[in-house]
Amino acid sequence: MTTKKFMFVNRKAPYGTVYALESLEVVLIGAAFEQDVSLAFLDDGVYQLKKGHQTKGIEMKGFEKTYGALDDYDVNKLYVDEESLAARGLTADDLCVPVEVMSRAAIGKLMEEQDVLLSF
Amino acid sequence: MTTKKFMFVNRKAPYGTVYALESLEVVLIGAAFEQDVSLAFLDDGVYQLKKGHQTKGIEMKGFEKTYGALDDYDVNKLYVDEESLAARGLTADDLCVPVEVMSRAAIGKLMEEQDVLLSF
Amino acid sequence: MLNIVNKSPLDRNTLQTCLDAGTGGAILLIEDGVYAATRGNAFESKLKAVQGNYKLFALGPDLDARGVGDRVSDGVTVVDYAGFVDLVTEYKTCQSWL
Amino acid sequence: MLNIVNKSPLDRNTLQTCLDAGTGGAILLIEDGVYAATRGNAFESKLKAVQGNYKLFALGPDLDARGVGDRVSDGVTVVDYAGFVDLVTEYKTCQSWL
Amino acid sequence: MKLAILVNEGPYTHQASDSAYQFTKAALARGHEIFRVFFYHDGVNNATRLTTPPQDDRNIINRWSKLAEEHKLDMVVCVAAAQRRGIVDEGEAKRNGKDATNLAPGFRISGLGQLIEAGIQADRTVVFGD
Amino acid sequence: MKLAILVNEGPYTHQASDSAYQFTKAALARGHEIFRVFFYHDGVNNATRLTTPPQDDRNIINRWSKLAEEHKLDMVVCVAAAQRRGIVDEGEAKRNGKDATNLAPGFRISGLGQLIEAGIQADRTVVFGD
Repeated sequence: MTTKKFMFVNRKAPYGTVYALESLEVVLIGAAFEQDVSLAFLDDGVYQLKKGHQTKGIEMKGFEKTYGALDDYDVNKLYVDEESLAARGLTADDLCVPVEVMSRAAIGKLMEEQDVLLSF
Repeated sequence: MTTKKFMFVNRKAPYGTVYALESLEVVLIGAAFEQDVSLAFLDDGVYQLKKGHQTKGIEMKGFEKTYGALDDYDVNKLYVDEESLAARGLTADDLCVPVEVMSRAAIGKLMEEQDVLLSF
Repeated sequence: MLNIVNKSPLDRNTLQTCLDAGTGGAILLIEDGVYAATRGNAFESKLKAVQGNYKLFALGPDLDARGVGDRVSDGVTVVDYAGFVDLVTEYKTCQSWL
Repeated sequence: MLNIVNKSPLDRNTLQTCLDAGTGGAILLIEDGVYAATRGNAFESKLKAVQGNYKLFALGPDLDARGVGDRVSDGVTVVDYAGFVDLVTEYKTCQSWL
Repeated sequence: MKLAILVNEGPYTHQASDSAYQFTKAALARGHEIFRVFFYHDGVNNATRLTTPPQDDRNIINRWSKLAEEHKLDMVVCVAAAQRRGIVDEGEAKRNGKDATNLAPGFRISGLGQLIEAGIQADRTVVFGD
Repeated sequence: MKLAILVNEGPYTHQASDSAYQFTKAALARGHEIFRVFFYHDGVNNATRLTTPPQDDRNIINRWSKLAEEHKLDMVVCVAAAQRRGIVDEGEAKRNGKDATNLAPGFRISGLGQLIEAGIQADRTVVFGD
């Protein structure tokens, strides 16, 4: 089968809407297709990776652990926009998984190299 | 029946989402209850009143005329935020119905006088 | 009155418009709105600037879900759903800024 | 690449982030995104500033629906749905900035 | 105190329905009366009995149905919004020639007047939406 | 050229489904092949046959069904998203013990793999959402 470069672009906060969770479901399914997969997190999307989700009080299923499991699926290209982090008072240390922090322009360059861009 | 002050707060552009249309449907039904009704338009909500909607190309039902019909239902307190108009390059002359243009703070004062605030 | 804001201040203009309207009373941040009440957020100074005009609240369960329960800005009171109910009854009206 | 933006620039940060990413190529404004292409809009100058980096397009049917078909900013090309399709095929990839 | 609740978004997609549920439950626990919960816009999608969410997640629809049963809540789905989105009870199915229904227990379909009436009768109206 | 379309929002609430429909129609008119239209998130709500929109408005669901019939479109509804939101065909009804179905003609329910496959097979993937 053809190998294509897929990027999943995440710009929305978790729990307020379902997009972050349902985006992860696509990523996990996509991993079985052995494509070249990466995830980009910009704007409020960086909040998805903030560690320490405790969802008991809102009675929703937490999905922080799923980010940690991505590596088991050989999904390990996680790019995080540093401007988005800074504007939210966050650093890489606040995130639940190892990521590559880079400038918005650098993420833009990676976007240009993709074959398929799915945004959530 | 008790008379209460109802304000419908509109902050969303028309057609991109259904909120503007469905908000109007509430206003029209509400008119039958003989309450003290007013409508506030802020942010992209002011675009709802921009005259000259031509929806043939997107095959949606246009509802510009409904704003003109509000007066027949004795709904004639339409408050429009002047800062929102200015930021969008619009003036009262660009709108499809007569409105009262006022400052954001003045609209805030009116909000404080309401009994029920429904936002769309 | 009670102003309820459920949007992140860095994604939407909702909270800014609420502040501009200047109704006074209280602001309760819920759902993605709670991010506005976190230390280091770019909107923090704007919220701090209006602390004399509003009582500021944020919903604890929403803060915790998002992993930011331990970085609530000074001057913001954390409430649970029962506290949310009490705020609604305490103020004459409430507005959800959608 | 083709950047597709469907949000009003005064309501959300979507278009700003798209510009910051600086992919080059083209930007197509659709749905509520078309407001960014209207004269007098507070975002107009930011769009003007990047005209050297992007080809700028706006969807005509969406402009007309909103009553702003007669106030499109200079430098923005109006296309119909067929033109939208042509842009998608012309660029190697497209991204919808949701 | 008498409270009215307006839910403007569907289940799972936005948190609005979750927040409205938690608020309603807390208000009942505080001894308040819920005059009505009104479902509008995509909020009508909270009233379908056909959902099967993942077993490790909450069941938003059943949760509302159960709360309604326990507290005799009046949960009203806007008929116009329901018609646009395909939420149907027996009466609507007959009227509009539909071959199936999907309304969940505890919900009833009625007009927008019920929302205005709730606003008039309740001491507070709280809106949950996007 | 071979195109894949992803629709992330339901009918009427957001314009996404309208835009996707107009785009798909225009692409077909231009002679392109539509490899697949995939419905995800609230997009699955485009696949209910139970809607009755106002007579002076467009019927979004029937419009998709008709386009699919005319052009033999493959319109796929994500099963996980459909289960959360109550979109059900005969097989799903049996599997999950539901007493009704609501899937409209021209749609089929399948897995997320169909979306990835569409991305691989198509020359372009276009996303319509909120």
